[in-house]
Amino acid sequence: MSATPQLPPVAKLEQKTVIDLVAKGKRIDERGPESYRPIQIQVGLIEKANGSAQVHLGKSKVLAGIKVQIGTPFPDTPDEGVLTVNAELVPLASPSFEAGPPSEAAIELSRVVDRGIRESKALDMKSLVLQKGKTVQVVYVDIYVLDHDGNLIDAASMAALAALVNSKVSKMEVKGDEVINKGGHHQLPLNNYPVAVTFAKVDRTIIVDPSLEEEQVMNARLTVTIDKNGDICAMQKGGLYGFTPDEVRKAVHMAVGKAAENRARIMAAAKG
Amino acid sequence: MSATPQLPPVAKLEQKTVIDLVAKGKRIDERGPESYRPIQIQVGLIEKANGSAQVHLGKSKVLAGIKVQIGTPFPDTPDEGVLTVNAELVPLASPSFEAGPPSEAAIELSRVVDRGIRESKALDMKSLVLQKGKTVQVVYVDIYVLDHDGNLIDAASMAALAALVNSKVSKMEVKGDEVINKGGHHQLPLNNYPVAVTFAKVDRTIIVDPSLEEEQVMNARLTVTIDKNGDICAMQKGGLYGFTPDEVRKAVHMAVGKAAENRARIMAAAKG
Amino acid sequence: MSATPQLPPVAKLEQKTVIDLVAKGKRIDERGPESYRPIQIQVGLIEKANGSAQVHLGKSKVLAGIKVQIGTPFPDTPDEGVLTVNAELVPLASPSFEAGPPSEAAIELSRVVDRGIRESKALDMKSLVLQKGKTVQVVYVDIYVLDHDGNLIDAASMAALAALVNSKVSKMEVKGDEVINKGGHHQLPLNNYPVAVTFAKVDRTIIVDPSLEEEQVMNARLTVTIDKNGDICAMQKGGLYGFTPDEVRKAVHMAVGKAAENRARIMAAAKG
Amino acid sequence: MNKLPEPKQPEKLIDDKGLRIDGRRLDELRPIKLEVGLLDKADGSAYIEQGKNKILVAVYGPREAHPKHIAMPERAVIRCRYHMAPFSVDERKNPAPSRREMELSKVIRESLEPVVLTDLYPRTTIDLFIEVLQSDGGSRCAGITAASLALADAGIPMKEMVAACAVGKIEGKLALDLSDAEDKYGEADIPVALVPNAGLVTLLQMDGHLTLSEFEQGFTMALEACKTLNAMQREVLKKKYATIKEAAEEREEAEVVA
Amino acid sequence: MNKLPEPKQPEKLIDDKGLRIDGRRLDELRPIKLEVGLLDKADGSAYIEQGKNKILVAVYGPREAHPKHIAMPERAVIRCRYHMAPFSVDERKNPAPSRREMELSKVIRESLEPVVLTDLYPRTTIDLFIEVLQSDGGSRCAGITAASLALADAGIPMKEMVAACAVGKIEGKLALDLSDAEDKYGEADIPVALVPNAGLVTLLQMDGHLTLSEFEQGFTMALEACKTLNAMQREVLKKKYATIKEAAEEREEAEVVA
Amino acid sequence: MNKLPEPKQPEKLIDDKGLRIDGRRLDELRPIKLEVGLLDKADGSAYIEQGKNKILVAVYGPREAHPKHIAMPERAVIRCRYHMAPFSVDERKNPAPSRREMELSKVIRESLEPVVLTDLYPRTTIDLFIEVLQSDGGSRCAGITAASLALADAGIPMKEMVAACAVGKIEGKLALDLSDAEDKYGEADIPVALVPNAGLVTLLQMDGHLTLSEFEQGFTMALEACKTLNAMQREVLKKKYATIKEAAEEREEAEVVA
Repeated sequence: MSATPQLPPVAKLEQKTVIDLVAKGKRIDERGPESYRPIQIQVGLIEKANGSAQVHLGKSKVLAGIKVQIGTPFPDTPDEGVLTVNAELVPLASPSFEAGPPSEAAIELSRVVDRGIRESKALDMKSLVLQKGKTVQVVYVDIYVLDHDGNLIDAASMAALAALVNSKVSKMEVKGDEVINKGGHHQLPLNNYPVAVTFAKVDRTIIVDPSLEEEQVMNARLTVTIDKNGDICAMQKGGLYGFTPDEVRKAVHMAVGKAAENRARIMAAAKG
Repeated sequence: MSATPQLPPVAKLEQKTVIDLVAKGKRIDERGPESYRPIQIQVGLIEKANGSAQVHLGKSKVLAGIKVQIGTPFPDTPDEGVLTVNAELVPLASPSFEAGPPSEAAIELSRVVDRGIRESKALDMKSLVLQKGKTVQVVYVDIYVLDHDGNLIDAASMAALAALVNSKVSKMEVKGDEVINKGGHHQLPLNNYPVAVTFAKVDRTIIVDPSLEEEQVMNARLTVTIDKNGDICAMQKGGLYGFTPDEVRKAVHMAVGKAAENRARIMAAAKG
Repeated sequence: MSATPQLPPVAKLEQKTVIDLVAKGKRIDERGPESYRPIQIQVGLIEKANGSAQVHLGKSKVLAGIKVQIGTPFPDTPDEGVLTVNAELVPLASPSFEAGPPSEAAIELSRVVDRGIRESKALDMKSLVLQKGKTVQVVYVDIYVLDHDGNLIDAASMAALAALVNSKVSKMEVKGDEVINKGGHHQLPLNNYPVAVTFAKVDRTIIVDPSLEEEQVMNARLTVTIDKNGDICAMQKGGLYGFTPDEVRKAVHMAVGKAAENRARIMAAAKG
Repeated sequence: MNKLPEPKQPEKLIDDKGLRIDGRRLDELRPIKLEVGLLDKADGSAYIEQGKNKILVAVYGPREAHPKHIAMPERAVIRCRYHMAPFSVDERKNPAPSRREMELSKVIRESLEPVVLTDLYPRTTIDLFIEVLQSDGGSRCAGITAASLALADAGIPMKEMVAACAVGKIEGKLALDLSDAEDKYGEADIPVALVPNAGLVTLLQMDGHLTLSEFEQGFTMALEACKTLNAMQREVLKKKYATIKEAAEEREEAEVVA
Repeated sequence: MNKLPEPKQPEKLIDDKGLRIDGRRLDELRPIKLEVGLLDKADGSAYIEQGKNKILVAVYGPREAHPKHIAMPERAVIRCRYHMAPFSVDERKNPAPSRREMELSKVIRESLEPVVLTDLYPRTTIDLFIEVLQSDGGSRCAGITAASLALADAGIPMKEMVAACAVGKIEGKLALDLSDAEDKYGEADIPVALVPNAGLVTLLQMDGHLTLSEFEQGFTMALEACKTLNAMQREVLKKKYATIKEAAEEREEAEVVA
Repeated sequence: MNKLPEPKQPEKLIDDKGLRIDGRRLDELRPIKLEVGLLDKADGSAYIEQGKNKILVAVYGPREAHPKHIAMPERAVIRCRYHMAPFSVDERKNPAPSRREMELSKVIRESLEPVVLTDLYPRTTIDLFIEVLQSDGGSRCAGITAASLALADAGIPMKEMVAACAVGKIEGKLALDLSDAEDKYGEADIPVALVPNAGLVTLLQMDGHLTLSEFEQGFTMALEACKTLNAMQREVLKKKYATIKEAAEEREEAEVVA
């Protein structure tokens, strides 16, 4: 069951400061309403993964790792590989995270990142088939949150994309009953590069890339995931209140530019 | 672990009223001790199921749905299909039901309905085999309790039987490695029509079809499942106290007639 | 998460008595520091198991049962059978055990026993293969604690070994797609006979085979598992404090003799 | 081999006359049936049929929070469970909650939170149980529409009711209220919930592919449909209270006669 | 292919002399061994062998309810776990509780509730752990018979002890106390528990096929067998107290001598 | 067929010059990198690279025990979770905790309990989260080494820091600090944790085959390595405090100037 979340007690005064600043077009960390925090992207940190990337979004830190395994296709898509996106909100990252099965926040995070990749057709699913209906590559995208200072969706979405771009997989084929290495490596075949851009509504103002302090006072959250053509491939509204239709429209338009900027950062970092 | 259940606090006065009435051969809803509440049976409500039926037993409402899937037989019965009966006591149906894995009440309910079907050999298990030892039809009978006003066993048993009678399954066969439709439909092959009849002992009186108010004051409960020949195929005693041997004998004899009446209702409704 | 355990409140006075006695080179049950409690071993009690043994170590009672089933090998060891050791701390055995999934104590117990068997290469894993990469025997060693009066590791280790020695398995082979009995039985092929010896440090004294009362006041615990050649095959330190290097060395040396004594007892009992 | 033979993909989702596989126009809602107050034990209940969707919603509460530590001192906690019956979909669904059901429970709860006057009932819970008996695309939206009615039926004070509807893209065209097959073989789906008078969008998700102008157009279609649905919701409640009033008047008359 | 070769089905369950595969007559119980007080840590314990069934029962309590919210202000809560060891059956049983074990835990608890004087120990629990070390048909009944003894051994006040026994139908004939093979290849099984002096049936289940007159006859056989088992139970307790008394007298004598 | 082609077993673990596959001598530690204070939200944190191990540790606490019943009236409860990221090993690891992770969480906690002054913080918990981002043999020891630093970084009062290192046997020879491949194809592994000044061994496990004299020799090697690691730990803290002091002095100077 999903229940109204119990937010950590934030000092009322601090809360008011955050809101008042936003109302004046300012922010507590001195950014403008439409600015991201500093973004750092590092790829290839996890040598045992088929791809990996760490994103620092301000003080938020997210690590994504790709593992490619061998498995069977789903019965209704015998000519496609399998993509699994999983997010772990490990208790190392925040006093509000608990050990145990994925919380609804972790599930929402993984599903929003998953939709971005899947719906933009970023990963060429057909190329993952080794033997139709029988043997396919299973691509695991595991998102590991290491420090939670807000806007995990954008950090995770960037880390996942950078890790995919960073990927290196042995060339394989099926011989008889076995999967064997053909020799050589290739990148996972990517056709698109989706980037999530998240907005928060604080008081009556729309800001981009909310920090944790801002998330704790926001009315609602809207993520718009934009593909390489500037089209929308996923959206997700969250939070206890709503947006006016015009706020939605404004956010969607703003997302296109922000996504392009962040995509450029990812590509630069991932290709080294 | 099974623990003495915590019953909801029923006002002592109300409790006494229910008991006193039964002691006088009357009941709080003006039925006689040997009368069922009004029974309504509707079949075919769930088009996506292979069979479905909704039973209103007084204010109790139970929906049963049949799904036929393809699977493998159990290793020790390679020449039989698989029957799985599952009951969900969803929290929508009662303030006393909770979300989560099946409670012991849900497990008992499903197992008593299962035993009636299985032990009366109602479903022809051998006819479900598509390829001996390899491919069989798996028949899921899912019981969904929608409103709990007592005597769920009888309501569920009737709903399950009506849904089986209502069933419509594509004709299938195995060709090479695949299951294909041969075209056409058939009813699941039924050889028997078991009906559960439940008695409660309130004070020292045996009544049939206890309502929730009666269940909350009953000493014990006895279900007798009767097959189409008037023979017994399953029994289950429940509750914190017991029955005298003579009370058991009386209930068993009474069950035969009640089962026949309810079976006639089911067949009429299911065949439409 | 592993948490500092909440020990049952042992009367301070009683605690002091246990410690004072050990400090004087004595023990509450009148043993010497280097003596085991009386050991009784009975094999073959569970006819339905492929092997079984019950060990009484003082008032501690542990039952081990072997089941041999058919399964598939792990992909990375296609030419080996499978060994699974599992320990259940059922709530029947102690007021401190709870029903539910295995506690960390149960997991540690099973893993220490497992390591003794596996690392000493006691069980000939290759001989369990019926068809390389496809069909192997899976040996389950299930440890059932019936009465917990301390030092479960040694009792479980002895019971597991005695049950393996007591084992009797049908001779099998694979014909076509089926496993069939060739007729006759054999013992599981054993190449080694590991025995665990556990020490506790109470105050500053090392004692062997701690009883429950001693475990409740001990600083730390050290298990040394010795193989038939007097070599070490497994070790495990437990408890909230530590050992000096010299205490460790002393325990390791003492373990060799104790293991030999207990191994002789097991072999005598198991071979009958 | 653990699957039934699949139903075939329809050859076309839109025919030459611009009609969809179920005969609807692109901007047409499926037939909708709304009922309230069907369940005996729940404090409030509602039922919706929208196309082949059949969804039952129960509300329990405001009631004492259990376990106690989930209570909030200054407001009621809203809890929501979106759950699918095993027989509600083509392939039997395991009754344990899936990740999808957990996500939908969250976004549905969030779509309703803004209208419920939770501060009237501190330390309590208001529990919403949405049982999808049959699913046919758009079940989260239909669930929200019905849940608002169930809350009203339970007498939970609300600012107004929330209505929800999805718009999608099939064969390159925007289409209202996608059915299962349209969702499966279509190109995009945007579920939207609207609080009509406040003009607040409280559910908004999307998956697939949409240009900005397609989104703009589709979003507007969805908002209009939400308003239509909201009118239906109000109609149902009006009818209910009329019935109650009638019954009361008849009772009064009867008393006068007596 | 994940199964051992199956043991063969016996050709006949009843031979020409009317004897069963283990040589018993139709109305004969299997050999029974009862012991009490074997466990050190439990407050009470008992052990039963009935045929190849080997079942150990421990009782803990009355003890403080934990967690507290399960306590009842006016009576003790009885908790019961029927559990099978992984090696107790032909094919290894997963140690996690199965649906069957959960149902049996419930009906066993309900069979014992009526005799325990729970109102003497409000706010406590009395916990019963039934561990089936080897199972051979009729383990729920043997478990009840042993559990009553364990309760007595723990000094829990009871009105009297409950005894249980099953009767079944094999090859068309009623037979007492079915073994595993008889249960598997037979036609019906009726486990019954009786509170002998009160004349109360507190466990009654049945599966298979029985005419009414077969039921009537079998039910009576089972009730009689319960009475026989109850006499055995009482004998065991008598012997236990005799031993205790003897030991006490010896001690007294020794003291006098000293 | 659900596995990738396996990496090949190295032909030799020790070459003709007595060097190991990564070029180390038998008594040589892998390159080690230690950092503290990298995480923003944690009360203390540390990071270790030891060979290809990459391990991040966070400490939260002392903080209020939650749920309350786990609190102890006379001391802080230490809780510890050793957990591996799914991508940390060759074959993807399911994120649910394995039995191995549960055992390691216990022995790591027990290795640190003796040095923490838990009696200063009754009724609280001190929580240690060890996340193995990449695993390369010896991760439990590296985790302990880093955890001590994270506790220091969190300002938790300790008697001293614990350091840990494993020694193993490969191709019949004792070798310090086994890598993954050496552990897999070697003959024994002995993880050891030492409280250096107190001279207390607080972690000691072993699996494989060792004669008594091999154990004696290897154990001594491991203890020496723990002392080396402890010096590194102290160095890192010294550097941290130097940096803090410098920053403070600069601030002071700046203030003087201003």
